[in-house]
Amino acid sequence: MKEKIISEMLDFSPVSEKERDAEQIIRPSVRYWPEVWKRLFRNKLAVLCIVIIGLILLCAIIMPILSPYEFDEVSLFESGLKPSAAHFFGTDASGRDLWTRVWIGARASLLIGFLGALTPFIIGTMIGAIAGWYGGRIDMIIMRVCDIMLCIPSMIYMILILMVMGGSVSSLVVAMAISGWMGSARGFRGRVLQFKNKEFTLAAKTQGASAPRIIFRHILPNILGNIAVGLSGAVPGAIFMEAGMAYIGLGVTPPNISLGQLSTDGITYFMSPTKFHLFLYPSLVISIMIFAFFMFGNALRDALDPRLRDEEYNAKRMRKIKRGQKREARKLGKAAV
Amino acid sequence: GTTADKTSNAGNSTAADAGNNTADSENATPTTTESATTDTTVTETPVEQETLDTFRFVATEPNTLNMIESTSNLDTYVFYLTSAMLYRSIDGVVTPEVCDTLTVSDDRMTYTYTIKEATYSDGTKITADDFVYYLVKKYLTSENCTYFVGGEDTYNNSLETCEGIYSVDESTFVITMTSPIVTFNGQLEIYPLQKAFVEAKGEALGGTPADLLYSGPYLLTDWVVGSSMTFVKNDSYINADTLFPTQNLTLVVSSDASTTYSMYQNGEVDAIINVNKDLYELIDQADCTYYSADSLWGIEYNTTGFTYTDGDGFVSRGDEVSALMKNLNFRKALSYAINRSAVAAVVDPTSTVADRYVSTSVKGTGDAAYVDEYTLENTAPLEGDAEAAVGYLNAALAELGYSDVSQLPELSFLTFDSASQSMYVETVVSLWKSVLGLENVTINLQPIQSAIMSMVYMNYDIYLQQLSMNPDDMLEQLGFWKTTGGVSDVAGFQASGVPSFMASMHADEAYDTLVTDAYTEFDDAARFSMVQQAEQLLYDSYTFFPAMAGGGYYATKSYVEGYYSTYGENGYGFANLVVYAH
Amino acid sequence: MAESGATKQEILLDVQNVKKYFNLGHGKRLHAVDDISFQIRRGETLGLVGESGCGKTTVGRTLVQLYEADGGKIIFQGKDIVPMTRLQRKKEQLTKKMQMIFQDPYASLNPYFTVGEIIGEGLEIHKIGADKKERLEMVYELLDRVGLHKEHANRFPHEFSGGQRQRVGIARSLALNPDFIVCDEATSALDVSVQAQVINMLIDLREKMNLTYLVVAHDLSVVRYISDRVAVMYLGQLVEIGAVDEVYDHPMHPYTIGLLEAVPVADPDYEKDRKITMMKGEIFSPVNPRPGCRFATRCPYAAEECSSMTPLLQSVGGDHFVACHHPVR
Amino acid sequence: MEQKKERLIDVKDLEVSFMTANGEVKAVRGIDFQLDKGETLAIVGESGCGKSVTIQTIMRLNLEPPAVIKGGSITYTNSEKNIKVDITKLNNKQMQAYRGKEFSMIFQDAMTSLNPTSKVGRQIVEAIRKHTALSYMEAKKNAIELLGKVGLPNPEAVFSRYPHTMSGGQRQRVMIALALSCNPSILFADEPTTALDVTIQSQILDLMNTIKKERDMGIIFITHNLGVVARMADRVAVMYAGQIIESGMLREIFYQPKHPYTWGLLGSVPELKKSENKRLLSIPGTPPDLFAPPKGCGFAARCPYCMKACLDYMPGEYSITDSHFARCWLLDEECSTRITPPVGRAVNTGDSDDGVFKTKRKEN
Amino acid sequence: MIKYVAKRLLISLATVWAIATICFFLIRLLPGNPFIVANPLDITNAEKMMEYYGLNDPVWMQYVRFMNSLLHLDFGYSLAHAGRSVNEVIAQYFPVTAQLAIQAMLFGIPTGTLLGILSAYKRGGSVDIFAQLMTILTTAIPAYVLAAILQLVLSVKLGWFPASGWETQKYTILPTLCLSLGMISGHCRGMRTLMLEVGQQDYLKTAKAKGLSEVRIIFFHQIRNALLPMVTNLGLEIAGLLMGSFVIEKIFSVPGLGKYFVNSINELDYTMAMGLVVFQAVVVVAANFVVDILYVLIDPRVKLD
Ligand SMILES: Nc1ncnc2c1ncn2[C@@H]1O[C@H](COP(=O)(O)OP(=O)(O)OP(=O)(O)O)[C@@H](O)[C@H]1O
Ligand SMILES: Nc1ncnc2c1ncn2[C@@H]1O[C@H](COP(=O)(O)OP(=O)(O)OP(=O)(O)O)[C@@H](O)[C@H]1O
Ligand SMILES: [Mg+2]
Ligand SMILES: [Mg+2]
Repeated sequence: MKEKIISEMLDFSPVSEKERDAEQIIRPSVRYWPEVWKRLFRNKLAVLCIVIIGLILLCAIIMPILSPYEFDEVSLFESGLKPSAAHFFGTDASGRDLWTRVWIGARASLLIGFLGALTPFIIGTMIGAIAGWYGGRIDMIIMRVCDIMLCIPSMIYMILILMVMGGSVSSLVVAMAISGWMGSARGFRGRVLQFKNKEFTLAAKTQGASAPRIIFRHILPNILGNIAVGLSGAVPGAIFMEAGMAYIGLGVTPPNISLGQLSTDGITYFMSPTKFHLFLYPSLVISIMIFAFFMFGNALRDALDPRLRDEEYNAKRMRKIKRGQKREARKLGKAAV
Repeated sequence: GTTADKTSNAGNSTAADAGNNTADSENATPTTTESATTDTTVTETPVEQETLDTFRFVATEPNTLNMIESTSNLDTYVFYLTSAMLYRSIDGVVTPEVCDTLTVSDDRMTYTYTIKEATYSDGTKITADDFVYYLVKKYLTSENCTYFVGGEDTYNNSLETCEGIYSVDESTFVITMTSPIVTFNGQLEIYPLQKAFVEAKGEALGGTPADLLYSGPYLLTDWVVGSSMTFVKNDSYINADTLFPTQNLTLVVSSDASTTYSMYQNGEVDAIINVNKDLYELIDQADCTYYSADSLWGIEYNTTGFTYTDGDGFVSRGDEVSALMKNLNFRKALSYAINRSAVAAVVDPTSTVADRYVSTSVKGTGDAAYVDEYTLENTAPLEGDAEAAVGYLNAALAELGYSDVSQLPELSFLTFDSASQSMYVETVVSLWKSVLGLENVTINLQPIQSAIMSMVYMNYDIYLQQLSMNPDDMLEQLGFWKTTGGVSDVAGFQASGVPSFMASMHADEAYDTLVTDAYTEFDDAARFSMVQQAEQLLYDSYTFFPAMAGGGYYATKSYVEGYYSTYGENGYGFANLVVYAH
Repeated sequence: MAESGATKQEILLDVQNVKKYFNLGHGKRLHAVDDISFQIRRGETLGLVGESGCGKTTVGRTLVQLYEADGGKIIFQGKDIVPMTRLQRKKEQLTKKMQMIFQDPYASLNPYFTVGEIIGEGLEIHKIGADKKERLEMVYELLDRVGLHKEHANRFPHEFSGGQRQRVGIARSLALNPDFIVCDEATSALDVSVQAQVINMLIDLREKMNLTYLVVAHDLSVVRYISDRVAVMYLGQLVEIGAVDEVYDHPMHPYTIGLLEAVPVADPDYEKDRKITMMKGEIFSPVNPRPGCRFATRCPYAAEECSSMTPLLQSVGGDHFVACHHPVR
Repeated sequence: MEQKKERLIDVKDLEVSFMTANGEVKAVRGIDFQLDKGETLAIVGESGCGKSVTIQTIMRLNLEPPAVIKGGSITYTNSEKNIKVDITKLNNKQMQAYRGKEFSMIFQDAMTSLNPTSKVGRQIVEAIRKHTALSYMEAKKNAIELLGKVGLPNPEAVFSRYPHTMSGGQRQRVMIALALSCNPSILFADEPTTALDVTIQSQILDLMNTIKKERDMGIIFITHNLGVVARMADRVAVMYAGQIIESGMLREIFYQPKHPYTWGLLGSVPELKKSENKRLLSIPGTPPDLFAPPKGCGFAARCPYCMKACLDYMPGEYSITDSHFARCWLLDEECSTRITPPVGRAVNTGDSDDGVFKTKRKEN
Repeated sequence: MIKYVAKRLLISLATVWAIATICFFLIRLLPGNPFIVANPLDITNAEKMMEYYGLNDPVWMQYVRFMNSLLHLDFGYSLAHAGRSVNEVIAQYFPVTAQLAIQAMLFGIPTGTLLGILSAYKRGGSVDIFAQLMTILTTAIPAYVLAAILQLVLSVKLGWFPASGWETQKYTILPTLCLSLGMISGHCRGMRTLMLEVGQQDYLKTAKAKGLSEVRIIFFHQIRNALLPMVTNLGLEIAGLLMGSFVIEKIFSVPGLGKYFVNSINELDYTMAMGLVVFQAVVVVAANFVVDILYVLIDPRVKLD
């Protein structure tokens, strides 16, 4: 730019409009979600979490099939074995192979995690959408019901449903749905309200779009990010909830097993010199699982926020500059010596 | 303190006689020799050694301190501490406490008590009326009322008085029975209960320490439910200076094994009443003492072919299931398939395998236990017998016309949702699967109330039953299987509308006669042989298959002496308890 | 523009005593639009000016049925649309005939839709065009009409500049081939140079597609430039309405005068010599208003009857109406 | 020109960039301007051309990072207080003494610029006490006085009101009071009236003019509205794509604009007073992406008079008068293209040639 | 203001009534008979008790009775534990729960908030990383495992605190710590997000333009505004805490209401469960009520309506 401009270089002939397109967009087209994925996959921790979740999923699916043991197969004379080549995680008091049980349990926990997060969310979303969109009396009634149900301890729903339906994955999911829809209903209602009077919603209305179309085609994509983050937080929440219920004695009923159940059963061996593995492995797997989901949620939130990326970039840049300065200083110091 | 026992023992020869006749055999718990050794250690200990005035122990807290409403054994341990009794059993030795004399008529139907001067902690006198009041309130239940003269009338009309239980004067009262009963020796756990106090408290009775009147060795000063109970020595207690030397007791509640362990390890507590299987391997074995098995686990098969539904009353369970469960060979197949000793060891290392319906701590005619003196025949091997089991199964299949186990109808195995119960059931179901190839058994875990409800209404095919065994009364548990109250026939059941506990599985007139007659048979050998016959009948029917005796351990620190566990899983007792400085 | 011609033309929209109240709860009602009447002839552009919050947007939105009117009649092409049910309106295809251009070019385009999807949405909803491909062709044509390229159809709104976005908004409103368009501050969020682009485009389109506009704006010069007639609103009521030049050159209502005086003019010499009278005083609350002229609190000429009697629109000659007890001559 | 006033701000070749993960946004690309005491400089230009960044750089309000001052200097002089500093060299701590005291700022949206949970009076007192040693009561007295001065009725009551209870105009007055609280020598106003109604805008502009005269401050005024410029400014700088493409006295810019962008800008304003409607001049297209600014003239792609040279080389500054310069190749003496500007009017500035003015290239 | 408070109060009362009603019917739906205990010899006794307590009456009659007792604020006596009055239980054990909750809050909320502020202030710094790590650990490890670890380390190995029980102040430390860990991470995360959100606001730029120091901006402008939304969540949080954490109470043998509550439902102790539910409802509603009022008082933007 600072080069000297000499007259010979200048060509004062006019340029036609075609040659200089004023309306063109130079930057390549960016789609939101691909961009988010790209950002997500650039985050090493997120990738690690995805790998962990994938591994756990894979293990839960195939490990029980590959294992030579049935998860509920009692072997009275192999009681409480320590981990070995035959039993990777050892055996429990009845001689059942813990490795198989952990992965069978992980199946249940993952199922509870996903369904238990998704079901209340879907129900809540529907109800919240109705409340937010129609407003007025309907909204008031729904919100009041929400308030009231929020004040009732979820333990009551849980115990009630588990007692009536028996402890199984499906009853846990139902219980979670009944005790958990209020949160997402409130959240979604707020979002619908926020977007209801946005100009693009009104524009869609003037185009003749129906309420469901506006809610699900226009509003939903706008909050998909929040939803994704919320859901990725709700999955470990549901897994945890199941573990908590198991601790109270309301988990899935035997012979079925969940990680939460295994881990709460194992807690009694926390200080046991011989059966520590019964505590260690289930708790470890459940912790890793929750850790992975949780971190994934965090990473997703970061990926959804493009500001963060700039910030990280700048932080990195500043660090580099500082390092450079230090190096310079060192060099100068050496030179001085 | 031991001399005091001896004197009070000697001073009441009548009572001791009456007691010893029966109690020698029935009143068990640790043997006399054991208690003798304890005594010697105490006397040998140098007196100079400093003692502490507080004993802290982990135990389960009672449900209520309301003596009348209480239904749980857990409650009685507190009553032992807070109430005086007519007779007190210290480490297995029964000695009179408030009782001065007990005269038993020759026909063993009239019991006359005179009582000593004793007071409640508030200074009021303990009178004969207080004992009468307690007996009427507590003992005249639908089960027991028939034993007392006029008892039925009192029970049915909810009266306050009973013809057969009355006081003569302030220090004398009389019990008259309708027939002599071998298990009643006049030394029951009878406490004084002051009517005025009970009525003043109303519903609040026994809710908090203030809602209780104390006459026993300790006052309950503080009860933080779910956390702790604090006892302080009661100075107005009749034997205040002799029997219970330790000043304070603290019962610590802990429902978490590792917490309990931490506390014990830290020295926060001096003893643990029930070292359950989770704690067993953690705690120094030297500290642990075994106490005999007093709960019986067994597998109950529903052979009635009926079930109760709310709308229709008792209806048939469905031909297939009912025919299957009625098939003796099938039940035998199921029973033989179980390696009971291994399962017991796996489910609870502190337990023992059981093959009888009577507690092993019941003594026989000689020094040996009853169960060793009077054995049963043709019992299933404790290790199970896979071959025999398969044989029985095939026989059953042939009888019922099935060609393969997989064709059998779905059976449900009911129990309540405690960890051990469910583990037992899981293990057994898995064994059935591997030994018999039986895959159609589903586990039905329910909260305890619903489980019992389902059991009572016969909504099960197989049920894992846990019964507590009264070592003082071997007939009590045998009575469970008597066909009482016309409930053996379902028609009667339907007519009464009220289902009766455990009436379902066993209906055998010969058995009923044996058990009923044993109650009035005062000759030990004859009674034991009747009991043995009854047991054999019950066993052979394979309606209730004994499996495991939930015994246990208690742990005490080495510096504690005179503490022992009584029968029952969570009981506690003290014999001149001393805690040495450590 | 062609005022004289317009008078003879059919009345496209006849607004009679329309009211729109907002319930604020607790018995409070905000009279956002209170008894407004005007007519728009086919091919004509009516400008609606007034201060922020005076109810301009509410009028526009009520006309395109984003709000339900609380009273009065809106006669569109001879039919009163106020009492119609949703189904009837659907049958009348009112959404096709009446469209709206929104103020904020950023908020009015759904960021998750491509420009093609945004423009084509109405076509899709009303099932215009045989298939996707045909609709896409229509979208290309619309893009072309607003000076954008075919390639832009696959882009997302955030990739466009404000002016381009607003043109997308215009293309969307044109997609259904409407008769009547409400332009709600269509240019106020834009840069001056871009604003001119959009204004020019609106004018061209009006000519080409025989459109009728209601132009809502608070920029008086824009309104003057684009409209045939202008209506001045103050707190939910019309205070003056008439042909543009008439109203701008000979304003009669004190509020209109004040408004016109306050507008800064891009001419330093003019500004230097300009004398400005400031409007002072409290602004009247449109919540549960009392009768009387709503401008009375700020009016330099307010007399007694002004605060008790609501002035009605009265002709002050020809097409020029003023609602004032003491119009300034 | 009248008598030479004291120079407050001298910006030289200022370059500011934002470092983003997608690349560097060259928001300000080498600008020069000055501000004298008692003078109002208006900066106009398309949205995103760097107006706000420029003045926020002078106050060092941009977050650094992502903002980086890539080059140039900003010299602030105040002879009364004996200050002469290069602001770009100050750190945040040092800068705190200048903000509020020497420079203050009014933002566009007074609603979001005032702390919603703090009483407006407190917010003013806070500023006063930061820069003076006054006690709370004295500061409060000052604040109330100021609130009265900016035309808020009943200033005592206003003092303890919260921002949300006030109207937009009132809030903007509070902002002005806040900006004046420490008697700064320069006031930056970033579109202070854009969010307001014309009637309110008129009042605020009037107020600012009065205050300027009273205090003899320098004002830098950013706006889109050429009407407002005409009413407020002494000098005008027209910015485009991070550069000042034309700058001059008010009348020079309005009546003798030299840059095609300025022509477009002026030509696109619909006029309130004229009845005859001539078609508005508009500028087609969109401004360049500052991620990758063109190597030539930023305006070239949209310029109807675009020449080859415009696409290849950035035009230098061409001085038309002492105070007036523009960056356009059309002004080059070697350029033969002669264009009659579509806007402006001949005024007595010594330039007889209808705006078609040719001059020598400056070497830069 | 008075009108607002009165109206809130009325709504609160209605809410309590609605909760009590719903819970009454929900709890009655539970199958089983509360008087059957582990080893009953006589089911007729249980039946007799049902009769005695009127539990065989039509449900509406029981409901009327219940409502009547509710009006008299007398919840009666426990069915499962004779002699235990529900009111007394609440009076005795709620303070324990409250003490634990308050201690946990007093420790957890400021700590969490401070951590959140610090980690937002120096995003990516060491405090931030530590806070994030802690958040992750406390959320990923089940509470009962965490409690057991704390017990092992701080009690058995180091002997600093008693492992369990509720006697002197020393006993409260471990459960408090356990309970507050989750709170710390929750508040840390919430505060961090809010701080960053507020950090984007224009008025901080104004504050900076006034020449205020960074510390003052953060403390007087940023934190203050970030704290406000945190208050709204406080209602449910306090309420949740005040009902006690079953897990913590069980592990540390803390005699709190949480354990009581779970046990009462498990034992089908209708009167106890109902009493505790209604009490909880009152606590929740009251907490929300207080927070609502508080919010009006501290956030000038909230309009009374
Ligand atoms: N949905 C609504 N609920 C309640 N009040 C509303 C609603 N929409 C608008 N209002 C109120 O109605 C009045 C008129 O609003 P409107 O948006 O029509 O004004 P406007 O003239 O378009 O203003 P602007 O120039 O700011 O766009 C305002 O006081 C506004 O606060
Ligand atoms: N924090 C930032 N990060 C990246 N780019 C930024 C940042 N702030 C401003 N910019 C870019 O700097 C350029 C100039 O912005 P600036 O805010 O100065 O424009 P402006 O002239 O004030 O526009 P407007 O009239 O809309 O206020 C814009 O292209 C903008 O995208
Ligand atoms: Mg509007
Ligand atoms: Mg700006």
